[in-house]
Amino acid sequence: MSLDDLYREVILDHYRHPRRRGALEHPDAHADGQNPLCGDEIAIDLAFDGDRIADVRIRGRGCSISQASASMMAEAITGKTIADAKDLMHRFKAMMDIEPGEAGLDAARPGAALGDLEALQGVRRFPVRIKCADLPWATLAQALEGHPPA
Amino acid sequence: MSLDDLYREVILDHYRHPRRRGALEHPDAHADGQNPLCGDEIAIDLAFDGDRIADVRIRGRGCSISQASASMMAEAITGKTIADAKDLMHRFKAMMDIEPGEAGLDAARPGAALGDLEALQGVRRFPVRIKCADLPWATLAQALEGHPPA
Amino acid sequence: MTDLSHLRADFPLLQREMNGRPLVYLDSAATTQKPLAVLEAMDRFYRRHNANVHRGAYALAQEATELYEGARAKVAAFVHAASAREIVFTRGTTSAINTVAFGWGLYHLRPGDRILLTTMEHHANVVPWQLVCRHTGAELIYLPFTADYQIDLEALPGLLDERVKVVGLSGMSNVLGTMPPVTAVAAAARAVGALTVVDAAQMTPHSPTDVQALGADFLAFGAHKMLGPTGIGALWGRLELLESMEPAEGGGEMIRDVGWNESTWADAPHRFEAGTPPIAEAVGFGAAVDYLSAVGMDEVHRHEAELTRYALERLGEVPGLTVYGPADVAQRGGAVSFTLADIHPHDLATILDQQGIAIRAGHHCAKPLHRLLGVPATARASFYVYNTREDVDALLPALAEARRLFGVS
Amino acid sequence: MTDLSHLRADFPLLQREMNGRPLVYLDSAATTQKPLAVLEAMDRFYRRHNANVHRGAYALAQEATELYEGARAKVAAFVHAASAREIVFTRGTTSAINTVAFGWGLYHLRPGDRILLTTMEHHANVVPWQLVCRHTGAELIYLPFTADYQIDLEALPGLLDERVKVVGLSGMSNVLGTMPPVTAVAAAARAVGALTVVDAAQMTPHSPTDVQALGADFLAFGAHKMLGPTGIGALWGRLELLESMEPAEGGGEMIRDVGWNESTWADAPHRFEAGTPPIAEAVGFGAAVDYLSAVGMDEVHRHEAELTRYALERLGEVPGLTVYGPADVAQRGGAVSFTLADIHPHDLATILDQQGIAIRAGHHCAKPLHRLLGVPATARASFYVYNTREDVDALLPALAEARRLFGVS
Ligand SMILES: Cc1ncc(COP(=O)(O)O)c(C=O)c1O
Ligand SMILES: Cc1ncc(COP(=O)(O)O)c(C=O)c1O
Repeated sequence: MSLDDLYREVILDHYRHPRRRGALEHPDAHADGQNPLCGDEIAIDLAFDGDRIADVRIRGRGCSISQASASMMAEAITGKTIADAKDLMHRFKAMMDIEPGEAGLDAARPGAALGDLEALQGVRRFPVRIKCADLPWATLAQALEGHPPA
Repeated sequence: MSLDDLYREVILDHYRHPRRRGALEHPDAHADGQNPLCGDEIAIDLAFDGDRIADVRIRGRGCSISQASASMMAEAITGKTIADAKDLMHRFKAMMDIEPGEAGLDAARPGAALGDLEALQGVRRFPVRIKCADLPWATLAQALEGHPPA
Repeated sequence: MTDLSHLRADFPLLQREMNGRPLVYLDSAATTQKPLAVLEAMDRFYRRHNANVHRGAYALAQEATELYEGARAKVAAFVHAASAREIVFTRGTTSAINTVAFGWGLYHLRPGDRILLTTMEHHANVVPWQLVCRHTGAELIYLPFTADYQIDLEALPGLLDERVKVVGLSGMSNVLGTMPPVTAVAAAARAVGALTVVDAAQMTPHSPTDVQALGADFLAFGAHKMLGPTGIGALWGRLELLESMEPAEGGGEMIRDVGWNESTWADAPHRFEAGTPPIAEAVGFGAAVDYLSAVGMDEVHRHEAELTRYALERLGEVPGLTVYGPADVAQRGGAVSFTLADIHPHDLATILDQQGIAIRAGHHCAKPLHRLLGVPATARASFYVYNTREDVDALLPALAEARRLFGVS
Repeated sequence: MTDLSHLRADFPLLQREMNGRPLVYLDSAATTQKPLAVLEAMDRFYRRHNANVHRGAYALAQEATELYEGARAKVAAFVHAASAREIVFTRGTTSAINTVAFGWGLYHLRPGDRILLTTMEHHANVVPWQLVCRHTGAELIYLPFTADYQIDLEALPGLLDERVKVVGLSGMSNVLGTMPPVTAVAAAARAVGALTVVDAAQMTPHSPTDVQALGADFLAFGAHKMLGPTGIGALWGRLELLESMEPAEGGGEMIRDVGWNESTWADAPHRFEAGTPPIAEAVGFGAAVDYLSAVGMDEVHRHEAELTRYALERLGEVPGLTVYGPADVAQRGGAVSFTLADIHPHDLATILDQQGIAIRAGHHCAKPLHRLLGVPATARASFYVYNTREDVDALLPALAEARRLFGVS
């Protein structure tokens, strides 16, 4: 029974106690994401300090997977450079089979520290739910568009 | 082979030499009929003398069945009272299985003189074509609507 | 209790396993499964009688035309239309409502006019009207519902006046199960000169429909929610209304004559059926109403009412479970929406799916309604002729497992 | 000569007798017959995978969604679309053109703007534009054709200027068989800033379609004329155009968010697919393009060209017979329209039907064109992959019988 793999303790913890929840008064970047088919919503505020993501705030509603993924993502990218955050995004998408690439974790890469996000690997066995896990990341990609400015 | 029954000499004769063709300058009644599915067209002009159909003129384009039926109808109703023409219409429709009723001809009825129109009986074996035979009659019914005035 | 379980053998898909369990299909409000009689009717059409309709002077085309128009007559009889000419075949319920919105609304609505909808409408009965409002300057107003999920008839007189030209309401809510008193609303609408458009997507499949008795002006429904194929639905309309309407789409078959700059239209219903229609689908739709008629729509309704009563009872046993919809089975149909503690409906659906149970989770194309309910999503179990008490029973351990996984006490 | 006669065994309907004779089906321009692979794909869908798409969090719905979106990818690849997102599933060709007319035309056309069509268009590519002109004040102008039934490229520069916003033309005329140089016309249209809408109902079924090479902006085609089911067609459009367009219909599945008075739209292609789509039909459409791809579209085209050449030769032997359409097989497809002396096409069709031969008679949904041809109707024989030289040969004695019956010497 793989449901226990899907609903790991850490996922339910992030779902029930989402990290970095709220809004920034003057965000440097913002994006709204939505999965129109299930109605899940994510809003991301970012504050930059040079090329570094200094602060992250998340709002949203949805299933345990999308909300836990958002919470974990917020934790993981806070303090990272934009480049490292993008790197992490690709690592995550590779792990989830959303993008081609190595799913394994190469500790030498700066964006490799998936941390709690590894708990989302169980979602891969539930293809319908992969979009849920990806929603915060797709929203982040939107927020980071044009950052750093070319 | 029933095609010889369908394309009887008299039908082809009416098709090639349509009777009472043309227009009336001041018709007392007029109607345009069309079968939008095959494109056949009939236009009927009527002149009344009291309750009698004094003159009939027909224009139209279409298959041998619709055009022959129109020509035969024009001959058959000329000089008849409106009531007799309507009677004839019902006799015709009954013969063609378009309306319920006796298909046979009862010589005692004033509208019974189908004459050449009997030749159209062969059409009954070709259900797709019954509408063709009926088109002039449906148009006539339109032209006679409100005649005699109630 | 009515027993229709012998029907299950007619539905090949219900013999399937899902995730190692026998499939328990509880999503018929989204789409129903199809009996063999429907599949065979369509297959036979393609193997023996396929041709384009209305166009050919050859026997095969005549056969196809008779089957197509015969299906129209069957659907007309099923809803007690005055004649087959009152049935327009459309792509589905959504398309049928759009046909009214764009064929009637676009040409008759003006700034200051109002369209009255209920707050429990499916997007299919909201968005077409929003589009038409944008084009015409008319505005939408909404009839609320009461604490027991019934449309608020006391609020009706205050909203329904001469400014209202169209009243749109669902014969049964696909979320709440509510079956509003359509006849009373249609009569009130008529009294102020408004047309009533009934979204019968969830009504016609589940109980006898008599358009004469309803007193409405338009009724939209679809085949795939009543054992028929995808790709086809029907708009019933009063003939004189249909004859006065403009087509929403242009093309072949719907014309009387085509000039370079203008055209004239064929009579109803063909005026509204531009291009080659869904022919095999019509044949399948006809077979579906034959199947339902053979079961008997009263029987269908009784069966579902009993199942719904049982489901509400059993779900009532689950701690933390909230049902959204009327408690009184006499006033509701068999779509049962619920939430369970703080478990998101999507998670519930995944957990139930692992037990072979198919339920739906989400906003069910009724986002405005969910905003009123104060939840972004609900889980929904819905029933049809082939469902049994055992299907309902299967929900219980699965919901218990959800509670365990989420640590809900 | 290419020999595809082995394919006939795949088409159950072709084994039929008609009026005591083996059926000779020569009306594929109206609709084609279906191979077993297509019927089985749809039947299997209903028996194994049927569920509503995009909506369910359960495995069955996921299977249905993958089959539906997989069919979209197949159709996209078949016409060389840049991505599957450029394919909108519609009810058919007619619906696809209406989607452009009402989703683009209604919002962008103004008084003074022009739409340029050819005089050989099917009603499907005329009437939607007439409706949109009525709403917007734009006007229609027409590109004539030459004595050898080719569109008049010399007249094009005089008609195509900055006032023209849309150029609509058929990739192949369903009456004349003419295949105009779409690439050249689309380039000329682009040069003045006009969009090109290709009615490919008779093009995509009969030769390889490469929307990249064509350079047009929209392409409309339907499944039922290319071995697929009724009830479904496709609109290909450049993604940036689709993304800038408004939906022609409102409902579920096509929204991003629905408020009380306004809504926002989903991305293309779902924005244009309001309500439950024709799901099983999409699966059948996918199976049809698989079948055609396996035969090879070059092979399909070569086979039809050879058959058309042979048919034109044999029909040339019949005294009193007039063919309407280009004589040069390199510039035409396999729809051959003709008249025979003063025998009305409807009568011809009846006479041929008695010999088991199905041809079409009438205006073929091209009344303006027939007005130009000076005949109210024509008879039409049209070919597809399953037709053989023997089918053409069968025409000859039947036409002789028609001459005998009508006493044509
Ligand atoms: C050239 C052309 N365009 C459009 C159509 C319309 O196709 P449909 O009736 O499948 O919508 C047809 C088929 O009749 C056609 O031949
Ligand atoms: C109440 C209601 N109205 C309309 C619809 C739309 O039906 P369809 O998607 O078949 O067009 C549905 C089904 O989803 C429904 O439940």
